[in-house]
Amino acid sequence: MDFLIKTLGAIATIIVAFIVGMLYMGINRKITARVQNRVGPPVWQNYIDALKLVSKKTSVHHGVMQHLAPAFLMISSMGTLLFIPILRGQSWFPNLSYHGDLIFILYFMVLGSLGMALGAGQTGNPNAAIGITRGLSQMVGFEIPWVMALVAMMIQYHTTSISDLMAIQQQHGWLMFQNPLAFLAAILAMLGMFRYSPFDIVGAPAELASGPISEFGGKYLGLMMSSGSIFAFTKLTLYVDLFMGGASNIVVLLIETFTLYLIPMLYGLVSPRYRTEQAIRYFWGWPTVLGLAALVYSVVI
Amino acid sequence: MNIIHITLGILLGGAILTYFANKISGVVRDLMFISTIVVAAALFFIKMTPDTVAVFNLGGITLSLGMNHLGLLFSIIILGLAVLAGFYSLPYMKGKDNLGFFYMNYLLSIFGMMGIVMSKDLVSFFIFWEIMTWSSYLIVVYNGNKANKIGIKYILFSALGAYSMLMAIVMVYSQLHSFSIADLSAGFTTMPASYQITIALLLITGFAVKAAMMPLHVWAPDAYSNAPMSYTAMFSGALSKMGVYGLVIVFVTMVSHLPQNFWVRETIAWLGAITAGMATIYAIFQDDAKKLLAYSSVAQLGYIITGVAIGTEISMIAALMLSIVHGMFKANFFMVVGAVERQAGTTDLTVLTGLIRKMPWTFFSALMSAIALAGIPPLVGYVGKWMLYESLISNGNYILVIVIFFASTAGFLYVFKILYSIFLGQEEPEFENVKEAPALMVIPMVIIALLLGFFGAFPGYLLKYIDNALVVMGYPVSQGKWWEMTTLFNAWGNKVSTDLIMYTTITVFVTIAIVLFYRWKNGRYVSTKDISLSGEMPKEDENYSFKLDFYKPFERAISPLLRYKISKYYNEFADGMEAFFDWTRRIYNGNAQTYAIYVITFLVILLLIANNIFTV
Amino acid sequence: MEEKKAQILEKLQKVFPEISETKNDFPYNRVDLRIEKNKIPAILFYLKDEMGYKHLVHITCVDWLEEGKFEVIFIVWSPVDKIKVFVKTFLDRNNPVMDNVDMIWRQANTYERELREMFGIQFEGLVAPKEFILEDWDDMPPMRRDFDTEAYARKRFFARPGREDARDVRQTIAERTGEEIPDFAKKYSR
Amino acid sequence: MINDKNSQKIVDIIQNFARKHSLFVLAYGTGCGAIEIPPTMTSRYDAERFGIRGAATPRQADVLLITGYLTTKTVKRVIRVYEQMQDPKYVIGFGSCTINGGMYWDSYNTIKVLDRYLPVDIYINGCMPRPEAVIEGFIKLQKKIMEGRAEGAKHYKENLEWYRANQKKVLGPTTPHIQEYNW
Repeated sequence: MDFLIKTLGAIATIIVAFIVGMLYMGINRKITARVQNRVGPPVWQNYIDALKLVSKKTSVHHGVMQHLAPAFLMISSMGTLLFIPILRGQSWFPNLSYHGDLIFILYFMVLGSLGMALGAGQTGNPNAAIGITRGLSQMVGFEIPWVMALVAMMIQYHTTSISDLMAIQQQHGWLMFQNPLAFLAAILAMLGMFRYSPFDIVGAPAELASGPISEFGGKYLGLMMSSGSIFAFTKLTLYVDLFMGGASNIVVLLIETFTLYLIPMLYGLVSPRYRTEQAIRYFWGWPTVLGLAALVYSVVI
Repeated sequence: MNIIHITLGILLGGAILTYFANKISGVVRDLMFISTIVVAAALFFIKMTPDTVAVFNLGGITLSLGMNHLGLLFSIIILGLAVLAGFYSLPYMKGKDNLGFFYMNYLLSIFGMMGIVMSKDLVSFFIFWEIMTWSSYLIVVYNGNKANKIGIKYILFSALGAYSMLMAIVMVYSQLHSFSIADLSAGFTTMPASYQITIALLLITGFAVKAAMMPLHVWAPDAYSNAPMSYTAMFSGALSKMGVYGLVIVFVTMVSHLPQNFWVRETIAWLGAITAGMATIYAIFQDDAKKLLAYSSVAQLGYIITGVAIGTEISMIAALMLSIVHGMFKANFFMVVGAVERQAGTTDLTVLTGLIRKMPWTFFSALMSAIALAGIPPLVGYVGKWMLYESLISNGNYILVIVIFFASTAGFLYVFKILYSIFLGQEEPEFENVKEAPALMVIPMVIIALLLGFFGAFPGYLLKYIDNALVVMGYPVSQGKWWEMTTLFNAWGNKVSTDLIMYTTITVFVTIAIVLFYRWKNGRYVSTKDISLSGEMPKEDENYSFKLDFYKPFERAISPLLRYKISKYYNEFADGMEAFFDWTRRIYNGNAQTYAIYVITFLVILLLIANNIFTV
Repeated sequence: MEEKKAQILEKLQKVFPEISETKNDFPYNRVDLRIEKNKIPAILFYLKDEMGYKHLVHITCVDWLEEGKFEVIFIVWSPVDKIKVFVKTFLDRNNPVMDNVDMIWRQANTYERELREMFGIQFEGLVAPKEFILEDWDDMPPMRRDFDTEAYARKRFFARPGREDARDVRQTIAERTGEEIPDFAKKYSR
Repeated sequence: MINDKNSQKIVDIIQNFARKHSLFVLAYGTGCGAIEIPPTMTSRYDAERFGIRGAATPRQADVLLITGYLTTKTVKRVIRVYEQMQDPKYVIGFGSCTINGGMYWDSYNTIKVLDRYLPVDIYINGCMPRPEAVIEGFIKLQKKIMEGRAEGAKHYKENLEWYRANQKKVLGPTTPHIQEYNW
């Protein structure tokens, strides 16, 4: 019985993440349109897109790795979601959040990228491989400030568990005020994580014909879109858990995640695209300095 | 006559017999070789108990051997890999010249390694160390003239290590009048402080050569990539671990007693981390699969060295865990590259392409090794890395953890590069007729790949042995404190449940795979030539796989770092030495009168010095 | 400007007495000269190396169908003089062969490929892929004036019914303006 | 089980609704029509409010937009791109050149009638059609999709020999670049 309830809870979590993530992407498109003085698509446009892609009558693949690439992607989006706490101090959606810690999640988030990279590599499309190499290079870039921010938090409160960090923030106040430098470094790293402008070098449609996904169509693309939206929600929830003390109910969670989501979105709206080495150097510049300062701050305090 | 005699006897006898069996026929030699390994390993694992002791008397020198849990841990790596790589070796080496010699050295190096982990005194340790070094040197130069220079580099560095080790042994004897390792660890604190630090540093130098620590790693990439791959699996997987074994002993018995102000731990830990970082960066830009993996080995050994040098309980667990796991996945990776070399004829990453449909099982094992190498859950590679991070963070090495993390993340780059270049990309007519490797080569690889998954869910089966080894070294029992069968704990009591991770991964993967296969009939396989590239279609002789300048943007981003390459300094040093010796040659100008002047000068100087010395 | 143009022609005529016809009374910076075809590489070399005409603007061709000749025109330009020199030569229409000049300017290769494909002029020693713009072309080179493009289009492509009354645009203009179209132009206008 | 026509119909309606409101357009920029696409997509006319958005590769696209005359050299690529698209897929012919050749009616290297080579769902006439006309064409296509009449791909599959023969006639007897269309 307990197992059944937990399974249902996990499925509910994933469904909520899917719905919310898709909605955020739709709002993103709408806001982008308004900024460009357009009417823009309705906010539910992404659901329609996903439904259409999944109901395509045919879809071709170039081999088993490409066929399974969405499954790999889903491991890191759904799996990570299950291992982080969604709401604080409630029996809702606890999932597996006591069975993994921050360092584990850091690595678990990468599995999907690797599977996706291999799937895209198998298509034989040179654009896909170029996009992958850009994406991996960029990942090396933004992981440095991101890890620095996380390590700063871990050593400030002597825990690597997300649930513990949330509980501690209940007593001491939000970490984004307790260690603002770490929060800034993490936010700058988040710009790279979301891959909006100016860091959309992976799928740059103008140069690479949408990069890694250029050979994915139909159900593959639909599943990858869904995975992307779940992953977006996962990352936002992780940020809320880490820096805003988690949310006590779903409405607060939505408000907080959306506020965070506005940052990469609005930054992207007014930015052109970096070259890859510029992006890497960007992350190894001020974000890394901020991360180092955060480390020093948390050691000193 | 106990199991130690028997194991070593079988290995040594088997080595000699294999050499002579080569004169009879190839089949006999192969049978002799593989039965030696299998029988030795089987007897060892069935009969060995951790407190067996044996004594050899060789013409006045007494060699005392024994087994403990630490040795047992390393013998598992050695013999386990030896069996798998041995079977792999048979089809891989088929048809090459001089195989009796190769197999003899192969067995001798196993013999040497087994001797090292069983040595209880420094003399036997040194003897077996030299046996291991020389047999591996002979295999490195096995591939012929091209390998000679590489072999010289290897043997020069090994000699450097051996001399410093020998010097340390002499110093130990001069102080303690005993070669025994037990006496050394007991009497180390009684030595003068200058002796302590010198001995420790000399021994660390000796072992760091084998463990390929920067700046002593220069031999490793060439030597690893030039030996036959069936041996490199052992070379990188097991033989380099002998350096780790030595470092573990040094750090546990000696460095922990040194005064804090020597910074030995910190220096070595930093050297290990820098090794990891720099070797990873070099690995990213290699265009040869063997070279790439060789640099990757150096990088992985860097993590292990860091873990050993930090020396807390959990970091030691992490280092030993990483040793075992690195032995598994790197041996597997070298076997994969060997299989590709045998079937496709090259290991050049710019030439190879699209082998996944030709060699699916090889790809499977390469994929599993890659995930383990990158330290991604749910495979076992991440258990060691997780513990290493936890130990570094809880121990206060914050900058170190960033460096290690950078190396680990940058590791994804070369992992993707090697997998993509060999197995993915567009198929090439040149590799049309490539077949899957023979079963004897595939089965060991798949076994290791499956083991990586199994231990990922149940790391306790490995940690149990590590725990026993740590207890021998004087650490408290770690089971229940740091780990349980399927759970890992860190210093602050946070945990990771490996089995749940594995189950979640499998559940999600299988669910989505079912969704994908449910609509299977609307999917269709198309060849890799059928790509959407502005409506253009590659012709038969055109291949659009992305090969050259693979990580050019990354290279541009880190170009300031790449300017410094250690081998450049060694080369400059070598050039300088050559010039120096060229100059000294002029002293011997062949004129008898000049020699006479030299002799007289020398005698005068000697007299002056002797006068001073003996009058004081 | 005018003196400069005259000087250029004078100088060239001194070196190349084979120059048969010159013209420099254009109101802008243009000088024309005509020379026999086997002197073309020599005069182009001379223009480039001695007189500073280092820029090849274009190589083009005029089909003089009635005379049975192709006229190949090389246009070169000097950044110092700011004058374009048109070097013209006639080829026999039945045997259009001349020397390759892409060792003087590498970009000549492209123009020569185009002329080869569109007019069928053969440049001796031209190393270039067979096809330039057309793929799998099996008819007469299409820019020759005796190539009937409408007939070819009717033969090769489907035509949607309803355009049978489509006429040559020049005919319409001629009717509107009362202009007379010569017979040869009618015949070969397409 | 309600595995009858009715239930099938409901699924169809849902799917058609999704297809109608989510058209990923692969604009094959031939001829002068390519310049009409940017104003259609961007602020002034904003085709995205109808769910029309650009796709970078044929694998992701639903609509192939042929924006003007097609030379024989291009038509080879267009056929290939069309066959790389995933079913269901639609073709929009754009401008009079695709309808009857337009001003290139006697050219030796442009095709005159697009629907002989590819199944065209909607023609938009004009030389060139303005963005309003383009959007009007898209809305017509959406109507057709909702009514289930936009079955160009099915038509192509059923009459493949006829299309192939036409294509071969214009591309020459050897057309090595065309893959077999066998799904």
